[in-house]
Amino acid sequence: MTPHANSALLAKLYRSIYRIRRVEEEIERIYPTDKIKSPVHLSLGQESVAVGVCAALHKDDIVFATYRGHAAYLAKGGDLNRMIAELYGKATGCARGKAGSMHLIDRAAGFMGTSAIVATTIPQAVGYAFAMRYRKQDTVTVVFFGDGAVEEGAFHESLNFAALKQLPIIFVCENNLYAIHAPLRDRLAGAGLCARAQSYGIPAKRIEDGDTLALHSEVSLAAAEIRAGRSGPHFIEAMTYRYVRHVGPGDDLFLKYRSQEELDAWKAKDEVKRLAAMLGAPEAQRIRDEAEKEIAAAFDFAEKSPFPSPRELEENLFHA
Amino acid sequence: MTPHANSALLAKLYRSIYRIRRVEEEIERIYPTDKIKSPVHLSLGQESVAVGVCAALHKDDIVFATYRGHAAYLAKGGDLNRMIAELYGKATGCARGKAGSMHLIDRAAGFMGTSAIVATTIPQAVGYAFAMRYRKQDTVTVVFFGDGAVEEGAFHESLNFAALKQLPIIFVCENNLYAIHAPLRDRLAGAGLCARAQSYGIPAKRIEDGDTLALHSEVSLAAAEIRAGRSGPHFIEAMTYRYVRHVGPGDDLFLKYRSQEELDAWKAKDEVKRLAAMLGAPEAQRIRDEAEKEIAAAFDFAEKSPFPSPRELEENLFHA
Amino acid sequence: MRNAAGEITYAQALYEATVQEMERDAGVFVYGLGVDDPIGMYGTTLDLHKKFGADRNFDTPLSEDAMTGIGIGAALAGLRPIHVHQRMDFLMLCMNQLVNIAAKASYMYAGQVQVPMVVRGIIGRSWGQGAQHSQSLHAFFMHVPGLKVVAPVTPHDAKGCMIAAIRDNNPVVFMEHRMLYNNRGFVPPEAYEVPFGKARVLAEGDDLTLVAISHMVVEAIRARAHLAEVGIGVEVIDPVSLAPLDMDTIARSVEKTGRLLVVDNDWTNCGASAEIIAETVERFQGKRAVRVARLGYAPVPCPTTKPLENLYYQNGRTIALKAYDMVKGGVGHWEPHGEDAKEIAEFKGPF
Amino acid sequence: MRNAAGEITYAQALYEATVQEMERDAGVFVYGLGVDDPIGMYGTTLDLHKKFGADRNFDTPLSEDAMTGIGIGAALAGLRPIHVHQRMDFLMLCMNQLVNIAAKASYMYAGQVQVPMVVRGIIGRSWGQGAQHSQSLHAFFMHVPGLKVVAPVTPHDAKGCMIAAIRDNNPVVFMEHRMLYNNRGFVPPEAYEVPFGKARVLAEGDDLTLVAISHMVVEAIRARAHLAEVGIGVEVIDPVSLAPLDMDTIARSVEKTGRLLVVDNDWTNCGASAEIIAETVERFQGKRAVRVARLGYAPVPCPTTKPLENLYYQNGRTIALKAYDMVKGGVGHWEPHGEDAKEIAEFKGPF
Ligand SMILES: Cc1ncc(C[n+]2csc(CCOP(=O)(O)OP(=O)(O)O)c2C)c(N)n1
Ligand SMILES: Cc1ncc(C[n+]2csc(CCOP(=O)(O)OP(=O)(O)O)c2C)c(N)n1
Ligand SMILES: [Mg+2]
Ligand SMILES: [Mg+2]
Repeated sequence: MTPHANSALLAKLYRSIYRIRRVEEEIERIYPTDKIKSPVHLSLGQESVAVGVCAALHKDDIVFATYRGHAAYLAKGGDLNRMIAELYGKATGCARGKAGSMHLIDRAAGFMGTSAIVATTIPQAVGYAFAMRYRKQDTVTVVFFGDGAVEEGAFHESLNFAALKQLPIIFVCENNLYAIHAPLRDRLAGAGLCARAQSYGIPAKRIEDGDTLALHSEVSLAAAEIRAGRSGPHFIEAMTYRYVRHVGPGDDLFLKYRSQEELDAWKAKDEVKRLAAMLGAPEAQRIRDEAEKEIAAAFDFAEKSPFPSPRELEENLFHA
Repeated sequence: MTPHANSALLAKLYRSIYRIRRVEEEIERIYPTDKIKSPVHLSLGQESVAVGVCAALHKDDIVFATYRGHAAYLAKGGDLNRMIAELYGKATGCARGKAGSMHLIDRAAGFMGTSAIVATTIPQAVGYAFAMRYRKQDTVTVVFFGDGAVEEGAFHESLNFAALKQLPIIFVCENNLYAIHAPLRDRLAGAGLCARAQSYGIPAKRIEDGDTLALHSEVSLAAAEIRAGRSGPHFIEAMTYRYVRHVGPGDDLFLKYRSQEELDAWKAKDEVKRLAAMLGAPEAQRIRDEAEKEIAAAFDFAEKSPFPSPRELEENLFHA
Repeated sequence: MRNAAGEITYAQALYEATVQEMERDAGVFVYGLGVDDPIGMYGTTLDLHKKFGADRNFDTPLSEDAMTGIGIGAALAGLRPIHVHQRMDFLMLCMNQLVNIAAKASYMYAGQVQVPMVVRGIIGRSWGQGAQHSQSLHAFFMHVPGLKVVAPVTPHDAKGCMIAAIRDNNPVVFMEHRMLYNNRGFVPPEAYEVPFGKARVLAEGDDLTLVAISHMVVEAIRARAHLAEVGIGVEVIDPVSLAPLDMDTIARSVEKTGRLLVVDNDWTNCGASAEIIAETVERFQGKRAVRVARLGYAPVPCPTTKPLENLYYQNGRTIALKAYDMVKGGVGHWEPHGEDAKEIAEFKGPF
Repeated sequence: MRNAAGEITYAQALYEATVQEMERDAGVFVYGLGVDDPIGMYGTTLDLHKKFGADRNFDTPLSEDAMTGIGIGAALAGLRPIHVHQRMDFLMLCMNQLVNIAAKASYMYAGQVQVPMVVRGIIGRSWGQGAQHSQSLHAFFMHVPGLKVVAPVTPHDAKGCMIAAIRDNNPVVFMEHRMLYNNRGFVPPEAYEVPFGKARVLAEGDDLTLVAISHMVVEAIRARAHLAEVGIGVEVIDPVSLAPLDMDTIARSVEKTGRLLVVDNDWTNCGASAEIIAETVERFQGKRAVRVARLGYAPVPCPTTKPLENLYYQNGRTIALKAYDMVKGGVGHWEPHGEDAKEIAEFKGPF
């Protein structure tokens, strides 16, 4: 536990993490109704990574993420109504229903999008960071990706370039130990993820147990160094765990690629509960009540919104 | 200088390196006649890497290389007549004139080919090594590539897989300090090439000064370990230097991307001269005389060979 | 697996072909993301590692580019790799090895090497697969000499093409549409090859030749039923293999009908439908006036929301309407009714 | 640079366009392997880093895949990257980012983002470039909605298209043929745009419409001269932009000539030539009988040896013979004589 955690920060983090947890749970609940006609890759269990990291960023910092992007979108300040509407395929969605859960975006919040092809947003984030440096801005780009993305060549090419040019970017690897059903040890040779980044001279740090506060303070430090022009890229390996299946809601222990014990051990250190306990009951309850209202309203908004009209099919291919 | 170098080995190495040096020089000499209608990426200055490595291999070991592949082809035992004929575009060429200098092959010699797209033979070599392990052979695959190839994602993906499966392969990076005109320091962040390989848990060693004997003994050891089933992949960074332009014959100092001093320093430690000196005059002269005859005959063979017939244009696309 | 009629599903047919070839030839192995996981690629590779050992059915890192090259290298060494991709879209990471190496190795080395490799790509559709999980892109592979491309539609052809692909000494891109996996059909239990370059006339008719690719064959058959109600006879052709492409069978049919409609499971621009139309008119010009048309994906990326996704794809009705127009010369109005595709609307995974 | 007639080379035209746009817009930058080296990409990017700083013209690691994504990211941030590739063949490493991201971002995000990026690809030819250094592959980019594709042939169009490409708010694949670099032509010194989607009628004629792509335009003009000797009038059309494609201009010409020959600098199967033929016949069917044909690379990888390389490509004579056949209906024999291409035989680098 970080000693510097003050209560305002705690409240902010709890608000963020509770909201995401409950949004994901609501999606799970609604999913069997088929109103969400889209694959959803839920962040249940992994919320703390996005929460800890994004709470340390400024509004005009930029985030890129993956198909498992609900948490990062919300943590960075993405509009909740438009996210749920997007899942429902509605015209009020953040991409007017054209993109679904796997491709969220909210430019106003600095959330620049996600991709369903593993590792593809990593170079884009590096390019965005390049543009920041080009324009001499003191903003930072953060890119979230899974442990599987590290196996793609694009990861290496991106890190090499970011390090060469000392770009303002923080690479955040959400290491949830699996790529779909494949454990990391079957996919990755050598000394681990941080060693990869270090071979490019990029400072790398592993944060255990999905520790929200540790992530927050690590990213705060890294971002401050970057903004001050004292460092180039940073790499963070955030240990975390997915509670439900790779895609879609519900348990997958019956597939036997992971164990009940492993899951239980991670649930025992659940960050939503931990932050609630640190914050104290009355404040936490107030935050929960607020969130519940907002979430209910968002699903209601989505339900009541119209579908896009047929003429939208061929719109937006090109910009004038 | 390695203490174990015996005179038979020295003679073998000198025969190999002198022959390659002279073949490259002859290509340089002939080139302005336009008989070779093909880009040639000469190995002049870099011969010792192929020579030291290949001399440590068995005939049924397999080598993959790059467009700068004359030295590796010859060092592994590739047919000289068919190589020169290939450069001349003749039907007696090792690929019947269809492939040119950039794509040499000699299956009988275990030389499995090269590619003009940087880094592309690296995964193929890993796949070949996979097949050796699959069949429980005690052979080894070697893949040569330049320092530039390390920047391609395919390099990383290949090393990761080779290390994961502990495949019988030796990665030999010919670090000639440049990719065309770009110095390595402008392209590669971090602690150097060996660190890259080590991050996959692959033992890596850098050999300075193009030292033929050191390369020979290093590869001998690595190959023995692999054959004995005691190790997976090895990585060797062979420091070397290109005497002439990236492509085509002749000097390129006027382009000013590298200096006369740098070139002179490398020429001062030329391995062809060094091995000759170690071997002693009479033996060296005998080897030179033999090589000259063979080379003259090869160019003669190429000159006299016919071009492929027009009907070959559409042959060999598919195998029945 | 088989029911009383000797039927199995498309997915089971792929599994059966793979097992039989792995039993026959110790050099055949299957690899790719997820092939040895508890889902086993929709059952098509389920537990093959238990049957044949972990060397012959193994998961890989997420490294499509190198893993393609590794398959090529293994094939150069004489093995017979089958590389499986959960989506065709991921093949965009493999283009360098497929286009620059696999397609060229035999020719470039004057036949001294061969690359007997099968690249299985699954086409996603429905349930919000969206822009990056629904592409087919077979036009790319057809464009490049040195690759073979097949897109079997029936369980029978799935098995026979898979066996032929594995035995083929050249790189074969093997396209599977996820919406076909649960279709059942009679499949002989023994091993057999469906030869490449032979199209199938699935149904005869005199008024219009309807060539359909991959899953669009299912919709073409629906369209034929619609059109039968108004007395229009449609000949439905499934090319089965796209490279080589059996233009003779298509031309023979067009000779009879004088009309050719090609429906692709892909965009039309520089697509398979352009190729088939161009080749057909080159053959018939000066001999016979033929009417031709193409249908395919809407010329945009695939949207996720259902109302737009429905418009993005062709279906029995849109095909029937186009065919009606071609036969009636644009005169008259008609609204086909009856059953629409159910498998699309009902699909809910696995993904 | 300019001679008395105001002429500069194709390479100089590209350089001039780039400099003018870099001066106009501080967001324009040029990157790619070798762009700041002493050769400066055949002079097209020579010393731009000295003029505009190292941020705006820089070499990269050999990392085509990520460097494409990095360009996309910079474009998403509002910059205007120009990514240069010494060979189109290397674009096979960029397909994932180009096809799955660049082409789709605007649509997928309902127009909220744009990717104003230029991808310059140079087509290699001659002097044993061989299988992996001679491909064009524009059919791939034409196939995928969301990309623009241009292939200017004259110095004038090279400059105007480059300026238009840089100003375009969408990803543009910009194809340059190495054999055009030394061609000279009049180029206005000021900045101007050549609009995409407008084909050029380079020469008029009544007997046959000859559409040629990229360097094949040069050969088409040679073919026209051959055919003029036997009284056959050829209308030569350069589409300039391949996506969007100006089918109206082509159709107008075919309306007049009744014959269409498309010569591509690529394979024909699912190629630009298939598309142009298919679209043309779809338009004319029932209205007018037209004769059509396609020519392109031989359907194999490019061999290096000169005698086979010569057969691999189309040239003024092979095009003229095909056109002659189409006009004369295959009757009679003719052997075109006269000058052949010299730039090919004489080319000796730089590579
Ligand atoms: C390039 C690519 N290859 C394969 C897939 C299929 N796929 C989707 S998610 C996934 C696992 C990714 O694991 P990881 O990066 O650890 O992220 P996680 O899902 O665990 O958050 C795979 C293999 C894909 N989408 N893209
Ligand atoms: C994928 C790819 N990108 C770019 C090129 C162009 N190119 C040819 S050789 C070369 C430099 C390679 O340098 P290195 O790997 O160090 O080998 P060297 O030529 O020094 O032996 C480049 C960039 C290419 N052939 N392939
Ligand atoms: Mg993971
Ligand atoms: Mg080098």
